[in-house]
Amino acid sequence: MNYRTPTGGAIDRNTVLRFTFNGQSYTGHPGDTLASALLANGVHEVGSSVKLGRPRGIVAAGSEDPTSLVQIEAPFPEPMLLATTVELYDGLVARGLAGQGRLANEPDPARYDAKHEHCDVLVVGAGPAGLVAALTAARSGARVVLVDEQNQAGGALLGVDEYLDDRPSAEWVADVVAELKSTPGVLVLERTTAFGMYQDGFVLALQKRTDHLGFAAPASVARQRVWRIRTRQTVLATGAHERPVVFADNDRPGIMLASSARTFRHRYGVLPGSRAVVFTTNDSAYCAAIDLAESGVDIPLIVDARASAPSRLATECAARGIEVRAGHVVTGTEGSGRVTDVHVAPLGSGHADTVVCDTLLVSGGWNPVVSLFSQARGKLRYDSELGAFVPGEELETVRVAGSATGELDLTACARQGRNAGAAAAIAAGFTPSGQVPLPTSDSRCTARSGLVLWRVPGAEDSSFVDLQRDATVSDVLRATGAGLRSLEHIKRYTTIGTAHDQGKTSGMIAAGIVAEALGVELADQRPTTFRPPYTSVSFAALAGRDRGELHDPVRVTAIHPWHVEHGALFEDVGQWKRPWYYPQPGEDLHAAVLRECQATRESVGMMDGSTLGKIDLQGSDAGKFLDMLYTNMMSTLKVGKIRYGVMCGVDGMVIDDGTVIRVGEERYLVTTTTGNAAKILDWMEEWLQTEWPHLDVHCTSVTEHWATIPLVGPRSRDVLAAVAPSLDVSNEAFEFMTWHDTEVAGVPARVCRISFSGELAYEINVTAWHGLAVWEALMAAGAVYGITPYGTETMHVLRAEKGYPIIGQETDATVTPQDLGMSWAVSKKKPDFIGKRSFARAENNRTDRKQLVGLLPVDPSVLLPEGSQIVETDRLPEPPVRMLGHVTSSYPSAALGRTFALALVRSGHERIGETLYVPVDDSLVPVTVTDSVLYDKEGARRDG
Amino acid sequence: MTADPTSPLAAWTDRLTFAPALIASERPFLSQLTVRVSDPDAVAALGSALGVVFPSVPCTFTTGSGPFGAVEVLWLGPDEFLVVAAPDLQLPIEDALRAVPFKGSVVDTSAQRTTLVLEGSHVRDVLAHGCSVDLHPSSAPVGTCVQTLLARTGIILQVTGPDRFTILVRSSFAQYLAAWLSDACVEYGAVP
Amino acid sequence: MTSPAQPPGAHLPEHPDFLWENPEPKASYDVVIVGGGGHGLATAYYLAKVHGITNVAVLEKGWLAGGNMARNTTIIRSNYLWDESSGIYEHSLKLWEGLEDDLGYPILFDQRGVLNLAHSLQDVRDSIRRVNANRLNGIDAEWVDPAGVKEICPIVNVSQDVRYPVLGATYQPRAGIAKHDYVAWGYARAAHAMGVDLIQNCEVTGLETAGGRITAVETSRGRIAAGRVALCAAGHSSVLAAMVGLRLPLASHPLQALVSELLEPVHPTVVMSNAVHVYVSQAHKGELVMGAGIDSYNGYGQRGSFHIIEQQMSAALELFPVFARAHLLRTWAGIVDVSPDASPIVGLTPVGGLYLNCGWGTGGFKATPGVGDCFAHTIAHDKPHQYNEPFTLERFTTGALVDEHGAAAVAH
Amino acid sequence: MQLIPCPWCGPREEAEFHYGGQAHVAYPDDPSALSDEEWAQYVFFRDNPSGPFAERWSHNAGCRRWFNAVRDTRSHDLLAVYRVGEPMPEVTA
Repeated sequence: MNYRTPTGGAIDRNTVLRFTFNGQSYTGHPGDTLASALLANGVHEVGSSVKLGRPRGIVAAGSEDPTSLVQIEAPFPEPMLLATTVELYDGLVARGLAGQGRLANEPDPARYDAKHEHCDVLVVGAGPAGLVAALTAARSGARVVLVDEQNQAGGALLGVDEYLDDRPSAEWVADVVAELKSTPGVLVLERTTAFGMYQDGFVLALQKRTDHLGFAAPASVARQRVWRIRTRQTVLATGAHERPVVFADNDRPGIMLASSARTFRHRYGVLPGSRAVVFTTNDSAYCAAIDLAESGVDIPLIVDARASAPSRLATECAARGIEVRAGHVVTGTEGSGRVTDVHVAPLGSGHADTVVCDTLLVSGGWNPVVSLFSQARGKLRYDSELGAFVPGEELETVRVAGSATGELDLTACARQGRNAGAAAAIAAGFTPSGQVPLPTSDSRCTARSGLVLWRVPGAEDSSFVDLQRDATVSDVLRATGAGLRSLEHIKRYTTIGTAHDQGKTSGMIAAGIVAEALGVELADQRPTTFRPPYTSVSFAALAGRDRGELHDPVRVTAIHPWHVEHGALFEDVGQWKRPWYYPQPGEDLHAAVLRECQATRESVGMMDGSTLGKIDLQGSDAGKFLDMLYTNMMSTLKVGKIRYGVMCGVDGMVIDDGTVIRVGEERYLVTTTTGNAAKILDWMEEWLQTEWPHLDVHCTSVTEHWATIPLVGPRSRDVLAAVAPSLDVSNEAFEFMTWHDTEVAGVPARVCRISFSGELAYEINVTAWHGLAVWEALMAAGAVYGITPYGTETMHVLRAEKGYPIIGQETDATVTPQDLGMSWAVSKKKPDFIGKRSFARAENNRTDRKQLVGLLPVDPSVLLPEGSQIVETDRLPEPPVRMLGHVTSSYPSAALGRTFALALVRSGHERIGETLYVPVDDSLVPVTVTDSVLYDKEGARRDG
Repeated sequence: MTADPTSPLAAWTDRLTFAPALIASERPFLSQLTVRVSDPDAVAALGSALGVVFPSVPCTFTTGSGPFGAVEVLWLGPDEFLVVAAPDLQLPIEDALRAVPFKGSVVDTSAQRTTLVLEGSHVRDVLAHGCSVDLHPSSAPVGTCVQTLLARTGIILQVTGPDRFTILVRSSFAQYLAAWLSDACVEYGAVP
Repeated sequence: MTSPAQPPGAHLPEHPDFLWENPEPKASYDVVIVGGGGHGLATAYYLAKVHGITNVAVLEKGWLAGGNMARNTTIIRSNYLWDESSGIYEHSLKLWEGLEDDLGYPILFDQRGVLNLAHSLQDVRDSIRRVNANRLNGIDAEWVDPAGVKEICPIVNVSQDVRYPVLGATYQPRAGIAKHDYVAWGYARAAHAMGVDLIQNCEVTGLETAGGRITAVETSRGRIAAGRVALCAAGHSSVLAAMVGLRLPLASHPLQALVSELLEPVHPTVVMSNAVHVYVSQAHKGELVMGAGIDSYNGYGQRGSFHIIEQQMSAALELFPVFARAHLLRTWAGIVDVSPDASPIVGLTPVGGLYLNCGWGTGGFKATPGVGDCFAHTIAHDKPHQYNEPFTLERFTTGALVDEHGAAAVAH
Repeated sequence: MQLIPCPWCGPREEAEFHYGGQAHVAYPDDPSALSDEEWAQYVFFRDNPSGPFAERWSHNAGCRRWFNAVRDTRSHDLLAVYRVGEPMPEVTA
């Protein structure tokens, strides 16, 4: 059967769209929603309820609908959308849901993005109040953004056939929108729902940009966009939702809100059924009844809970053959799927009549949409006449206009919009020019609030308060009976208001029913908190474009292209990609690293050290400042020299290490670990700016200005000599822990003679621009020695053989310099430095602290897994087992011809020579504790 | 044997035209010096040495011309400025600045950041996808210079013309920024 | 209508599913517990059950379990690094395993396991270190490679071609989730049944001492004398302690979480990733429950910044591409009090008879039974239980910290 | 996301800032003269009020300057910002 009216509605009747629902093929028109198209085809039953499996239909026409949950299957699976908000397109495939949606198995091909927008006045809602507010603000010259969740402006006007100022309301709307869109500085966003309101005028809105295009959606356009709107002033013209009344079996398909039926009629040219009973507590449903009757729907009866019906409207109804029964209520319904009969009885008690119908329209009054106002921390007040919470105060930057305030008269709503728009413009520093004329409506229904009626007494088990959660009046009474007294507890006990619709139509009723059950006044109750988002938002929209390669910046050095070209595998170190090792064909990690280590120890290797943090310090107090930051003395360093240093936090735990180069009398260059570069610069600035602003020191990051290339191994001197002909590389002229400015490969370079491997080594620094070319020049110059590029893994092995710790690997925020065996780097002379005082605490002076030692597996071929724990006995007792520490680093060593490890071990320094045990899988591996320096203990190799 | 320089966006040279959204171009190898100074007399003297008045208003930049040709000075903080000039002038400019006696610091940071010029009718739209600062001409007129975030990287953003911006970005983030711009421009008709 | 003298609902008949009464506070109790969240209720329960101390009031300024208990993501696990933490969290997990029977109340405790993902080589080392420590402490733990991750949770993207590939994970099979409200109600019901008074809408406004000992609490419903007072008001511990001049090493921060709509089961376990700051499970009804890192600043406002949620979503989609078209339904924030070493403070205070239980940061929910038991012991004996002995306030002076940042960086 | 008024750059989004905890906690003149308890107070113990709180922020992604703010920790509203070295202004929460 076709329920499409012959005329009317904002649909394109000349175009037919085909779609599939629950496996059946149907047609509709552009302008339809899935819901209106289903209704046009006579389909009321959409899905079934989550707990009881009862059939469920379409209750409302918009985003407040509590029941019409559907799963989109094509073009791409999307769960849990409301049929009332899905715009119809050709080829749509959908099905009704039983409360749970299904996620796609395949990746979502759509694009998503976000955009920042700034304005003076944001207006939320393009109904009469919002349109007038926006126009008033726009005419003042303010930057205005108007957002509305529908695909066209008009708000409540879209669902009625009223005339404004003697012409169709759509014309009035079109004029206002046209002026807004042609005013510079005004942005009108359709299909855009403001879903969250935060501090300082921050409003988030989701725009659905291509969903309505279905298969024709262009792939290059972001499907959905999160607008991050920052506004000075906001006008909330968010309207009101009609609410139902709860009665027995109030959940059958065919039971619909009265105003929604009217919307389906006027906006979509769809009739809800052929014979409709109307149940109301107020005047507005009369208009629905009259409209539908005029459209050919048989309306046998209006059931008005009020003691007397409005006489003028009752007369109009009588003229159309509609009976009005005042003082009556609907007490129940029948029907195996869709409603077939309703029971009508006098309010209170009395004989129930049964009326045959296929549709029951219900109106229990109006709930102003106050979600955003509440999110903005506006206080709400219970309006007993309306039976709803309304904005209870004005906020400095947030105004409310229209039916969101509880006002129901169109001209009054528009006036509120005008006032709010003007006030917002003034508050934002603009002067409204003239007054936007207020439209007058020819509506039959004078808007008056009616009787506040939450529920009709009856079968509590089938009187549904929250249709989506299948929560009934019984559930509420069970909760109050269990001793629960707060609305929050009852909400949690019954789950009312927590479903997909977040209680848009049920929340107020639930509060009313609870208050009745508890015998308290709603005016004394705090409404339950409104939390963002107002309507659901896809995860992908929130993630936006921070996906895939843009998820987090990949930081690369100037030499990176070479590493890629030469087959390096990379390690993530913070955001950096660092070469991990350079496997040759057939090599795994161990083979490659053994080769890289061997080449470096025996001839020459080099690595890209550009990621090291580098900070330039200048000023007369730079030395004094560094003396406070490092545990050792830096101010005594001579110009031209380099010193290794350790930094601690105030708690005395090691936070970083690196080298300090004295560049000039009042200038130093310090290096930090790769991961801590930003943190250490911040750390320095924090102390300088907040604690010691009197110090004359300035810090500047030069991390990326310099490319840094450690050139390592006995032949490094030869390679350097080849590329730096003007530099005297002899041991006498260029001592360990000194630096020289020179030219390398023809470009200015600073060469430091430092070593993190124990070998003769140089660190070559050139501007990042020259990094790649200098690297290639070194490769060329070193070719004769078989120069070998190596990655972080080889670097780790080489330093571990020398017992040098890696901050973050050997340390974990519980390790002091003394624990690392670095008492030599802790000044005894300095009166103070950061962390010093903490060394005197009881815990720091325990003799059984964990200390860094070497471990040699008794079987030299056994490689201990890093992270292994260490125990004292060769047999494991029952848990908990006493653990002495753990393996921090572990490698096979080409130089040692065996495996070895570094470990933090309780009383480690005293245990050197002892045998301990490392549980690995099901066995205990015996290990010998040694000094942490395992290679070239005498340091003979560093001079080459 | 002289090593040729490579700019951070060398690999993007032919790919920075995001028409019709905007045209981007790298201006590599500019001379850049970070100057830390707070004494107003010293600030004035440093400006005189370069022929440019240092910006006194936060979040602005100034331009001038002197012994080193056209020079821009960007306000980075209450005692921090970035001097930007044509390539290969960093050493003489550093010398000129050091010739002024003042308490503070001068650091050659030329390779620390690279420079991208963005022009086109959609340039504000594209930037608004990742930048929370209001770039409307009434809020950010020509001469504005802000340090802020663009998507997930820090930038220095200069408004240099009606629809023209200059972005300075840390060298290691430059490729991320280029990829991000390329992706953002797709919306406005650019072919990635 | 009821008369104003009667509390709301006083006229109602007792219901078969009765949970608890709403009595007027008495003038005096042996023990007053400040804070009617999970910890306060559990403490009252074990005081009554284990120690026979039933003249106890739990004071709650709002509604029972309406603070962090109502706002958490209900992850339960005990795979912490240090012995001290393992002790109390494993004690707690063992109690969870018998809790439904113990309380005679369904709590939907579901041991579906937890995966803690590793994304860097150092994550891998730290993870293996923790697995080994867990095993030696008698806690179930294993290291699984990316293929193993995929087997346990097929929707995790274990491709190595992503920004931060999954390099493996630790897996604790006995970990899981429970229904937070039911846990609170179960404790409340059982405590009430043993004679504990649960007093809602009763805000503590002052703490009274005499001779260095606690004597009473001042409340919005009058003075209540107390032999002992136990503070269990996570989030607000500093404010309460300040009432007796006690300063705590705590900062209260917003911690946000969110849920999706109901979805068919896709996620059989719990996945946490410190590196990309997200943790996810799918609740019994089908909603995805997710949390993020804490907001950076101190805040009592029970709201956080939305960019935290956005970042969390981009991280979540990298790990779980199938979530793209799931929808965010509701967001909220709790207030967690964070200590310098990310471990709790549970024990005695310089004020006689005043006991402190705070600083749980993001770990409070999972500890509920364990700390309830240990804290009850501490109160009953005026001496810490062995499992909370390391978690003294004095450790910040001696330096004997229990640094769990590695385990708690993201939480939970 | 809050707007935080940097004393130099003006209001910027919170994501550009780094939080620094309680303000006006001075590094002790002579840490070695402090008892363990006093030192622990400096290192670990902080005020944590529900209400106005003087705290430190750094405009990390902007001018990199540290400054102080008084913020109401209940509403998160910033009541005042002031530069390092300036006294805490009077505020009404």
